[in-house]
Amino acid sequence: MRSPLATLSDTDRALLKDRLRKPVLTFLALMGLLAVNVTLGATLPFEHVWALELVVVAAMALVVLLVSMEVLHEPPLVKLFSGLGFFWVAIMVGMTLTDYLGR
Amino acid sequence: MTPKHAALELWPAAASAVAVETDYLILAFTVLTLVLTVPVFLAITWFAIRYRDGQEANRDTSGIRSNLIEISWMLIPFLLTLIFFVWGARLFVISKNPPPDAMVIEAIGRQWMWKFQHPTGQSEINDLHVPMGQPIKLRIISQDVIHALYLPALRVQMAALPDRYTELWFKADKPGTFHLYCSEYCGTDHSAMEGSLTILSQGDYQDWLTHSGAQQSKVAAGKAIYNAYGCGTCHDDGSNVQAPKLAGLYGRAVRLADGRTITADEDYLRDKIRNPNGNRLAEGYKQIMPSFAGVIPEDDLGRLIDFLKSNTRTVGDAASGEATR
Amino acid sequence: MSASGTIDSGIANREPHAPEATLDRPADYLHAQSTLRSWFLTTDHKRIAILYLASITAFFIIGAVAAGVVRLALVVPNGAVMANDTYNKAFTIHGVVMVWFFLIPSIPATFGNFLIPLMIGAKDLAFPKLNLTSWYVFMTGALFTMVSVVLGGIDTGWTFYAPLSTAFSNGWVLPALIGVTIVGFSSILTGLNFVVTIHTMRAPGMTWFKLPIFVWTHYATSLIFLLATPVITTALILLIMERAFHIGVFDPAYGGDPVLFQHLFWFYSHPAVYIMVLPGMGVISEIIPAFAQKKLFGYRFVAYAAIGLASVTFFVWGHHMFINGQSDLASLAFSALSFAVAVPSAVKVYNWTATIHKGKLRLDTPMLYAMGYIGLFVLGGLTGLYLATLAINQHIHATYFVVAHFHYIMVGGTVLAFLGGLHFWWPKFTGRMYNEAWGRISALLIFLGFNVTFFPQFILGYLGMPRRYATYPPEFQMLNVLSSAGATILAAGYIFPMLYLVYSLWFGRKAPVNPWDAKGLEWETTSPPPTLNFASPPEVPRVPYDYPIQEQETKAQHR
Amino acid sequence: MSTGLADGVGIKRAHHFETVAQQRYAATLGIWAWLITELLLFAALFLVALIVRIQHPEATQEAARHLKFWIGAVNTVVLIVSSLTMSMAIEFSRIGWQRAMVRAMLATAALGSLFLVLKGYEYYADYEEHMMPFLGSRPYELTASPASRLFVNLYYVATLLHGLHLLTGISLLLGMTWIASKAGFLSRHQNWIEIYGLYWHFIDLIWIMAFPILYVVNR
Repeated sequence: MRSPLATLSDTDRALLKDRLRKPVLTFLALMGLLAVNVTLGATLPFEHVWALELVVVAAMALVVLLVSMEVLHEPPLVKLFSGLGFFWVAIMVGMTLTDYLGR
Repeated sequence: MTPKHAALELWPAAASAVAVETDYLILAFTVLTLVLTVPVFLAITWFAIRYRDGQEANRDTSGIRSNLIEISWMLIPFLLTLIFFVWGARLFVISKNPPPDAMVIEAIGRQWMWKFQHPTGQSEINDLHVPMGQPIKLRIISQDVIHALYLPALRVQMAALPDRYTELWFKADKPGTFHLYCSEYCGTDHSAMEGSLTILSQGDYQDWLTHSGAQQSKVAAGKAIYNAYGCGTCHDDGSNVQAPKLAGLYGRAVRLADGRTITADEDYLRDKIRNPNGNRLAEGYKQIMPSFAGVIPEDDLGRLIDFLKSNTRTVGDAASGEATR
Repeated sequence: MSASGTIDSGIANREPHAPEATLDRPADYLHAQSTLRSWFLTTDHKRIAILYLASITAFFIIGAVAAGVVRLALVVPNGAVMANDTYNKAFTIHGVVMVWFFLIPSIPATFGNFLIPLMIGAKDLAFPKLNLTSWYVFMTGALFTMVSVVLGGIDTGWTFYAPLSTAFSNGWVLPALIGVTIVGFSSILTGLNFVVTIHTMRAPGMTWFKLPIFVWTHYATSLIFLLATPVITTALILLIMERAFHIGVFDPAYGGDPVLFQHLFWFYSHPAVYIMVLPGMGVISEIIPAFAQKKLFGYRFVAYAAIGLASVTFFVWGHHMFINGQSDLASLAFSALSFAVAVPSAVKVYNWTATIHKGKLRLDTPMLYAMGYIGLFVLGGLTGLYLATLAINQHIHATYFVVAHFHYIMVGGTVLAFLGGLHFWWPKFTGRMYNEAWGRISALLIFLGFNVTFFPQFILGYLGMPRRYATYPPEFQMLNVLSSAGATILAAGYIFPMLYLVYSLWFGRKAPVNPWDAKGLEWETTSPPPTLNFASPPEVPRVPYDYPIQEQETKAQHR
Repeated sequence: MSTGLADGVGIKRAHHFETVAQQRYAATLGIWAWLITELLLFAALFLVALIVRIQHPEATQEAARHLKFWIGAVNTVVLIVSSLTMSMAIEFSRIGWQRAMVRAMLATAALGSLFLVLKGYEYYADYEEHMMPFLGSRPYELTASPASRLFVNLYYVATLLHGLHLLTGISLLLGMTWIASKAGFLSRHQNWIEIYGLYWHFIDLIWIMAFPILYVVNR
């Protein structure tokens, strides 16, 4: 039996702490960023707040991709793949907007 | 009305300066195409003969640095074609910017007919009469699906969208009658959504507006409406559907299901189209026709009735050829 | 380089039904097992390729019959042969079936599936079960679409433009849309499998620049599968929702924008052109060096051009919409970018031509197809630039010029490459040789019939005949009759291969390991290959296309 | 990807791979290729939302104000927590703590289900408020603003599609948990957990983007 926590040996506890530090920190970062966005959305403090909100979303997405999904530790090809989709989304949105913003 | 053409022609009529320049552009592009392709065709054929297995030939490769060749045959055709992008874009920009003094004609597309409204109020169905030498701007919209108005003699076309106006302008410089099409597939009778573009001199156009514009084309317009709504599918003489045949109906006495007899006058026709399920059902028929109230606009309804009135015995003959196709 | 570890089985006079040699080599993939179950639950990429081959041939026949109906209707201008609705359904079925059930899976799902592992020296694709799944997904999608056809068909055109398809068409649009949506997933799974396989399954020593161009073009195609297909899935889901629940996003009645559907549709469907074209280029890049016995000219440029095409193609979709009400800014941008496609395309064509130069040519059936391909692809490609030129597009958009253009690309390109590849690798697939004389006759018939069918349509388009017209002005009749006459020649050209290839399965001469003296790992294993592809690990050559005739600098390197 | 695996943890090589490393790499690349398609699938929906917003700004804002902002926010928290439990499951699998891993997986599935329950409640509240314009039988609340139905309907398509992904994810997760609770699982299929974790994180990521795009920026 490895749980509850009290029955863990010291080495196991150290291992656990070591292993879970990153997920927990990520979790806290995401919650913090979400709190910012929810506050902004609930209070609407200034005119073009949506721009700031999108920046916060981008930060959250980066945290999930790079840390939770461990892209930082992957070989270059996986890094490329993880970014490729976003690049293509940019093509799709950008070229479509040449129509809608140009009308 | 339909333009007459030779059985086989290889050069379409061009009725505006833009059309003529578009032809030059196409011609020049064709020359470029030949310059780029004929050498390939000849080379393949020549190599196939010269270097066939078993032929004595010098097969020593020359050892030319291939990068230079590669880059030159990448870039030279590209740069040559770019000339045509610029030329084409210039013409395109011109055709997108109508002069401010352009005469505006409203064009409305519907399944499956075109309606054009002149600035002086006259309107016509499927046919368009325009004056020469005068810039004309068509404001185009659709009432249902996407259509596209295509005037091949002017080398222009533009979509008719259901939600917003699009524009197309031209300045015709050659009198004559040319084709006019719907070029965006729009359903069953897409290919019947065509008519003619008649380019007239200024004087003839004024003449047309005052005399025939309002009057003479009414019946033809009504026939187009009759076809567009598919009336003939049930009401033509040859139809299999159990529905009253309309040829020669106007002015005749009709026995109703409840025993009364009335005359098929204008009001009766109008009423039966708008509300077929009223209490004046003709004897021997069932209630199967849907109501067209609010479906056929009032002015079109007038034209349709004009057509029914005028064609005492020819509805079936006139319409069967096109209505069911 | 001689095949090592394999036994030459090219003995012509064996009994047709003689059992496979069992003493000195493992049973080939066709004869490893023979139960129905062993076919329908197989995870062998070669057997799945055969399943695909059989399926897409069936769909090709359906699509071709529909094309025959279209050409029949157009013999007379007044639509006397059939009702407008029948004509509209015929061209819609032709388009839907040919695009989604033949052209898109044609070369990748059959040849790609069969050959990629062989060419890179792998035992199978990275995900064999996924590979089988993708075939079942494909067949499920096909089932839905065929239900729509059987129940009465659809008349929306293969482009399904809203609001015609959502609010006005009376046909069985929903099952067809659902079918096409499902088929998209099959493409995605195939593309995913290829990408991963090419990255991870290459034999030791098989570096990227030793890969055959066939593998490069399939890699590029797979990227398009992955990056473009999901967008049309979304577009079709919205279209389905629109038709079923009137959600309004494409419906002008609620303020929706029908042009937005066109953007999403062409974001996929323009790259889809390269899904159809790139694998064909790969096939041609294999055939030409083999029959010229010469190294492919400018290998690296041709490889890069494949990736270049796959990328550039995502920037040009708006050239389908110049007259559809998109902004002038968008039209100018899309037109300019479209010209960039000319660069990598030119690279391919000129390099193939240069490969033939000073080669040692054998004009066997696959080579005839390949040479026909070059000619037709050049014409198809350049006429594409006509359409990308804004002012010309305003005239010939949605006319028969477009129809002729894309048939030069799709038939002149993809179908000829498919047939060329089928003849080239038929001995490898089946272990049998077909009748060469019949092969050459059919190739010439197809080339002739194709040009008679479609060249007049360029003229028709320039004269201003709109496409998708059930009836047309009488002055166009002569060219239309000519086109229909060509279609009958083309049909004969298609029927012959079906007969003599099937005949060869039972009565053909046994194929040797390498009937064409071609290079590439697939020619080093037996014909047909064993289940795990190679009896012993294949030896990767020093250079790709290691043919006797080499360009000088590479020859010098290896002396 | 495989930072510091404990002894006895690993994967069994399938017949067509040469090495375990090759197999592991193929699986990682494969799931990323799949996630690219998922991204574009949802991105196209977001693009449609953007166009709707550009064309009908007022109607979109009015519709967005009727969305249940706080339920959406709570659901985002739920998914972020589930990401944490999934990360924990992955870490446990790497150090070979099978029982802890199974519990973390069950917690993840429970949080995913909680999300769906909340989402269901949200739909129910929408129904009560006549905010389901696609229902022909039930009059739509915002009749004065016909274009608002575009955005509302788009919201349903996007959230239903996301919900479908989540439902699929939960089913896969429960099935995998059942297999993973058997002895010897971690020595044969440890990378299933890693691969699945990437999928789960990505579904969370989609929601992390969908919540602001649908609920927040249009307010």
